[in-house]
Amino acid sequence: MTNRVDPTLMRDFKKYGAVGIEKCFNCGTCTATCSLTSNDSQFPRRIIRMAQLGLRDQILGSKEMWLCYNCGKCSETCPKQAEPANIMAAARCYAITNYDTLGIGRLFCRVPLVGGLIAVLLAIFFGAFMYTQRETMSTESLKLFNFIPYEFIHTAGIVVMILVALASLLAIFNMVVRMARANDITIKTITGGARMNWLTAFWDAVVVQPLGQKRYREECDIEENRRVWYLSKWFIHAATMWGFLGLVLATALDYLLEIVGVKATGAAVPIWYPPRLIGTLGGLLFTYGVTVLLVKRWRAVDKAHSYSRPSDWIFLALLWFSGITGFIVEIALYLPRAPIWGYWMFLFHVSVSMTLIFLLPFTKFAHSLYRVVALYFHALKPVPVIEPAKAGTD
Amino acid sequence: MPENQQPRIGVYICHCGGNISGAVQCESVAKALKGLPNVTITRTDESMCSDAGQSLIEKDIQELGINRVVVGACAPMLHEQTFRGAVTRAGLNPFLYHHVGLREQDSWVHGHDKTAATDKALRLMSAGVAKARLLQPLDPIRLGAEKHALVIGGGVAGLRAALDIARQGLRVTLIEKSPFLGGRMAQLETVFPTEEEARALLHDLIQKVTAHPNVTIFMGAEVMGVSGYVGNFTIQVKQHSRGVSDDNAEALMSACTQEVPDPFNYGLTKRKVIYRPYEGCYSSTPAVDWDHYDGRPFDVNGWPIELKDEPKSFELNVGAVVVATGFDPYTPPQGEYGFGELPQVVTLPQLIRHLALSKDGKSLQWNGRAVRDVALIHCVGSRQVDGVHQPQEDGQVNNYCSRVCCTASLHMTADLHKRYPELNIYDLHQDIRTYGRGHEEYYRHALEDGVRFLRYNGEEVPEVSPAPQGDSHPVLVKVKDMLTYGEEIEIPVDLVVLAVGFMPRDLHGLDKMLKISRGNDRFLLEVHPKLRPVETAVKGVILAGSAQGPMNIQESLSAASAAAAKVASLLGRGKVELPPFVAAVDVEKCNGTGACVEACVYEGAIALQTFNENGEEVKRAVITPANCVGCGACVAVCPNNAVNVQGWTLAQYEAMVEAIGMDLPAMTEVTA
Amino acid sequence: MTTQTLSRAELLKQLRTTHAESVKRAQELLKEQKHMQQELCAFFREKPRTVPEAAQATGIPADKVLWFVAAMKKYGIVAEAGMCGDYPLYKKVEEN
Amino acid sequence: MDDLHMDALVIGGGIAGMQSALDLGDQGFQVALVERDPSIGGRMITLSKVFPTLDCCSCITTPKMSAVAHHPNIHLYTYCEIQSVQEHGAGFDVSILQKPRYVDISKCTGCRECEYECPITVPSPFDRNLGAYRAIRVPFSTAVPQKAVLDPEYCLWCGKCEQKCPVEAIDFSQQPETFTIEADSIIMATGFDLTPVSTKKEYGAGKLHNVIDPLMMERFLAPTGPYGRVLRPGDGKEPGSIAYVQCAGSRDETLGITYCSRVCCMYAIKQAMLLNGALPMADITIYYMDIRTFGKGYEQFYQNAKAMGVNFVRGKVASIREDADQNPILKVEMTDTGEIVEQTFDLVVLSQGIVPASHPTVSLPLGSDGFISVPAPDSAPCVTGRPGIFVTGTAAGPMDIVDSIVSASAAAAEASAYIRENGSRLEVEKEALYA
Repeated sequence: MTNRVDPTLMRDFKKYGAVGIEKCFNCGTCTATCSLTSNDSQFPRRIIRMAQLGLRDQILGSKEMWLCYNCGKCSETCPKQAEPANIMAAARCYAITNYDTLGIGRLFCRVPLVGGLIAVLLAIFFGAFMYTQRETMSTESLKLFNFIPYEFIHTAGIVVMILVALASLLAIFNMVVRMARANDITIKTITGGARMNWLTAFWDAVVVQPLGQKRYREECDIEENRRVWYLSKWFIHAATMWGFLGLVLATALDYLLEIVGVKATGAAVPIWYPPRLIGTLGGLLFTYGVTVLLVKRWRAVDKAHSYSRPSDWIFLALLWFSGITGFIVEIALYLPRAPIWGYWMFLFHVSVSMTLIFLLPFTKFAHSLYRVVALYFHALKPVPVIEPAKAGTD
Repeated sequence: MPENQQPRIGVYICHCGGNISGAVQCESVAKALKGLPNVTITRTDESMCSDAGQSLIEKDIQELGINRVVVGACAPMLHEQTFRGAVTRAGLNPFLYHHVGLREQDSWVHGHDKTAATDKALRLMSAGVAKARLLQPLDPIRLGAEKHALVIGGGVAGLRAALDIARQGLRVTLIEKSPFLGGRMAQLETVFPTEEEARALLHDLIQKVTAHPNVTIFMGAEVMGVSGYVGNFTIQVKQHSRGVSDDNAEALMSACTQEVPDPFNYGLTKRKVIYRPYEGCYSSTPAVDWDHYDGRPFDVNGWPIELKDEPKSFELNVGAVVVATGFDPYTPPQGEYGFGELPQVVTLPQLIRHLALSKDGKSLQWNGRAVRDVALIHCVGSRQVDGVHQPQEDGQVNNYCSRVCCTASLHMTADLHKRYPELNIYDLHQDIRTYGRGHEEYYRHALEDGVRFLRYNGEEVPEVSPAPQGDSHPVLVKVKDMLTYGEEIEIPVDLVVLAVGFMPRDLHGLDKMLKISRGNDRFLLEVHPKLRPVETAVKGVILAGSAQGPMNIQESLSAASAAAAKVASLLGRGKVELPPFVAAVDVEKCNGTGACVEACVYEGAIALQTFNENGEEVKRAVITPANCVGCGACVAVCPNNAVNVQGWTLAQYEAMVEAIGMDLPAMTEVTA
Repeated sequence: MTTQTLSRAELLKQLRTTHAESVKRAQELLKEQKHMQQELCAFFREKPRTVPEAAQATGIPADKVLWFVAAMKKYGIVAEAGMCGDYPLYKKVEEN
Repeated sequence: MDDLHMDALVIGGGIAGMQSALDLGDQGFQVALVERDPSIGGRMITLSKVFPTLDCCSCITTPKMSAVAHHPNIHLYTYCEIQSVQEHGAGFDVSILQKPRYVDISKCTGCRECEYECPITVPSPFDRNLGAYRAIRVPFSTAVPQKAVLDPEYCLWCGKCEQKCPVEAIDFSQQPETFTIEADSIIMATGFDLTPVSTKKEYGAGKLHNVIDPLMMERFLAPTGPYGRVLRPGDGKEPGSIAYVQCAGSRDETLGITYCSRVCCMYAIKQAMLLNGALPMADITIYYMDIRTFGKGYEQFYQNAKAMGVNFVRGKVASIREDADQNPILKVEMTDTGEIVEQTFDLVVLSQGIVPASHPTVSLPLGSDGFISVPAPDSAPCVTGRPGIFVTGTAAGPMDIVDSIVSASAAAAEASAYIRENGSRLEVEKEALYA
């Protein structure tokens, strides 16, 4: 494979916020400092080098950028203060833009004003659309689903989900094709090659790493991870993610119970009722995580948070609003008298959450998809053929 | 005088900080030497040349009545003078000292065999002792010195040396081969790290030099012959005619039609054979390029005027010579990185001139095309590897680093970026060597300006070839980039710039005339990089600037000022001392055969003179010590053994040879 | 000059007072060094030993032992006596 | 005391200062050479051998020290600090503090009886504190002047030395004394310090036992070094594997030092070659970013080291930690291949760079790098921002010995021209200089 330089990429990269990329003189400190990199997947320097020379295909086909958890250690030790962690974040932004062929992702990364506007308009659209279906606002108790029928929300949600799933699949397909090309994987190597650890890789890519945050927890040897657990970097991230998943699970359970006829959506339940318990705990974790993340970015507490591009803010804002509004609704639900603002807050909550989900493949949120795919590729190894031990070794 | 007494020899063996003691058992040698006749004391020391070591010798001379001293240490070139100084301080004649080179002649070459090294040390030392027994006090040759120095070369180093010598109150003559002053510096635009205008600095310097009452300048002049010695050199100079005068210059210049490639612009442009290299040059009077002028007359207002070079020859008497002859940029052979084959390949000096000539324009133009992508290749003509690069005429490759090119290249990329911000620049290097004060800043700027750096391995140099038909760019550079894990990277470009190194200059025999030597790198050689960094082995001949090796302007200036300091120390007192190791005739033995005169190759060193001996006219050889170099040619041919080189007499040699061959009783004991 | 009028003993006493702080530090150091010298000399007198062996036997950190051994070697109290693997051996020089 | 009017005052008795003083003295000028330490010789006298000729360092330095000491025109003031420098007409009034040696140097013979007698052993900065001497001592074997000096920081004032001294040179009554020298010109040759690594926590911040600075290695390699051989300071082991970490303190913005220190590549290669001789079985690896062997004969020196088997690996060392046996472990990306390696060594040398030495009280404009500013390097490389004051050697930025010596002669040329053009001597006297 010939590698032809492309001088435009580095300039392009800077538009994704790679502020220091040109400063790098390739000393390798960042890569050697990183506790997550390995000889099978070297970063950040490899990514930086590809960007410096403009090797687009190699960047878009790399899984390395998704293995980074943005701990910021590389940026702290960089002798040229080239901000490698930030360059990695820019690379992810660049990849999100390029995997999404619809061009919406590009707006969020490159034209954040338009991106932000889209998010707001979309939320307004969802809100307005649901408002057209409104019914009554009961004042004696907060009957949210009398205000907007849950059937309607469910249907709208499902439609959004399907659209998101389609867009996500398309983007993932793009990513997989590029990754396969860059790593010389063809249908033939998959079918005719050595046996692969398909299942273990899946387990690792879905459960061990993202859910268990194993490497973030155990290997990121940074100051913050040595602090008390609830302030450690990995926990904040995990709290956000677990919280979010908890909320999704609670909603899904609620819906499931409705379908199987155990409990009607919106029926008042005690706090220990499983879906509600999961939802409340998830919401707490989620709000805590997102709030800490926002504060860190706002205060630029460390190297990893000292450069925030607008797309970071849009994503965090969507997360935070959907989390905090959910909580306010929860509070409103248990107030002795149903406040009118509870309904508005509910409407707000549903619109923001739908926007968040709807924009998943186009915003920074997409990392949750790509990271899993990349982790899968990373974990995928040929199964070693165990030969029966020969008698009498040399 | 203690010298006339029975010899009392002090023998000292230096460990040389492990250099000698690492191979030679110094203590055993000292012990064995103690038994030799006339040896009063033997000592060893970690470092004889240190103040403590020297004091030891002085003390022994004063307290033990030592009257001959032998030191076994490093090469005599390094510290013979040091010990002569110590001996003198103690009140002994400095030539009652003998130096044995135990390091270069023994420990450094026999480090692997300690027994043999010790044996050899003992033999060398006993030879030294044998010679010391026969040493006689001598007097150095004291001569008046011209308080006048010659500086050869009118570039920045020569100018600076001339100015600094003049400022020390000495007279200076500066001769420059070309008809104009300024040398290579005039061809530059700005200089790093200050970004000042090169010519502004240069003209300031020229102004100071020309205005100084102690300085005389000859342009268009070259050295044709050198004779004499420190303090009293006679230099034959030939100065070419300028060809034109201020009165007729303009008319002749406009009448001149013959054009030749302009070396000032490295052949990028043409100039007339009556020329000024650039506007504002010194001297402002144009000159005729005699090498290229075809001799045809010029038509000035209908009158044919023919110009003729009528060189003047004259002699200068100077006390010292500063060689500031500069360097040449390396010219790649046809085909190296496409040079001379692809029109898109230029050298860095050429590009500097090109940019100077094309001041305007939004984009860089080359070969009739706008340039968007440039590759800059470092180490062209430097850091060459045997078997990879084409050797020079002498069969050697330029294996040295040219020191200046890295910063000069990045200085260039800064300039390019400033003028043409859209340009894409690729820098192909082995190591970036921005070592000097403020130089690393150029590297930082280059990075921040978006210059892409690629690193090649010296044994796999980049490949420059024409791009295939239909490619976006005319030239394709391929490099195995070590920063990209050794992957082959393809760079399509419009221009390739070769950062060429420094080449030692052909001095057309000047080095031979001055009897100075060149090092392995073919640059002029100093005595010792630390002890005497700007002096040559010929006393009174001093180096300044890049004739000695690659240097930037700042370093050339320092070297030139250092040279001036040496000249000032040498000539400031108006007298010099020469070593007394010259031929001496024993008139008792001489019977005037004249064989010695025939054998002598040094003018005026030995001659037959007629004497009246008992009323009889006899011819006897007479030495003029100042002209004798002590080569010994006369000694070898004299049938009567009537000539000897003082301090190195035949008798002394015989004693040394005998001592070396002898098996001392102690020797077997020592080396067993 | 006032100092001339002082006797030698008085002068030293005065110096000890003006440098009270550093003298106290130096006295402590000297005490430690005396102890160290005693222990190490005893250890190296038995047979040639290495620095880590001495450190283990005396409980003094190895780098400190090495520093002191180097000092003792300089002043002729101990001498090198061959190697034991990668470590030089030191022995006590017996006074005549 | 000497005639206290001098043509030039040289501050710093290292190689650059000595060379400047010798060049001025040889031209007949009266020079005062002021040195802060009890002996001249500077950093250079502590080195083992010097590149690229591999001459033993004392072979070059000690004769110069001796020449300075014996020169009729050079007046040596050791163990002196500059207190202030004031313009005075065309020249300067320099106030100098003579620190008490507590030894009368006119009597002391350098016999070292006092040193043998002194009960307290103290770390010797000459050996980078890895070697030892006594509270009263001759600073090192080739010191000039070869005279004892007493360190009041460690002295017990027990008086044993005084009793032992055969020539009654010990003088407890010495007090600091201030004197003034009038000088027409000043040459700053104040030298350098190593770049500090205490802030580089990735490299152990100077706390790891077997991670040393390059000047320590110079002492180990010198025959007069603290151990007389190469041992690691943690436990006295003869190292079987040694690593050099280049740019440890240079070209690193995390330390605020962005410039290249110019000498580290060559001294690392030189030490590697010397180690190859001292410990033929040892593996030596040099981790670097760019090898900067730019001087005359340096590139060949580098190639020779490669041919000798010294291992050169491109990659900046990211971190150093130590294992249970105090063996340092380096982590680095070998950038040629991208391989990330963790390698254990017996001994690691941090190739620390050059920062300006703490200056005496001569107020001079400094460059952004902290070294004395040279406003016009391409026309007057030794001229500072203050007329009559010149700078040479590493006081004007990192420099190797060869360049320092050339620069020292150049500074002497500048100073002598300045003295002739502006000095306070009468015309007659100026002519008499050359008589």
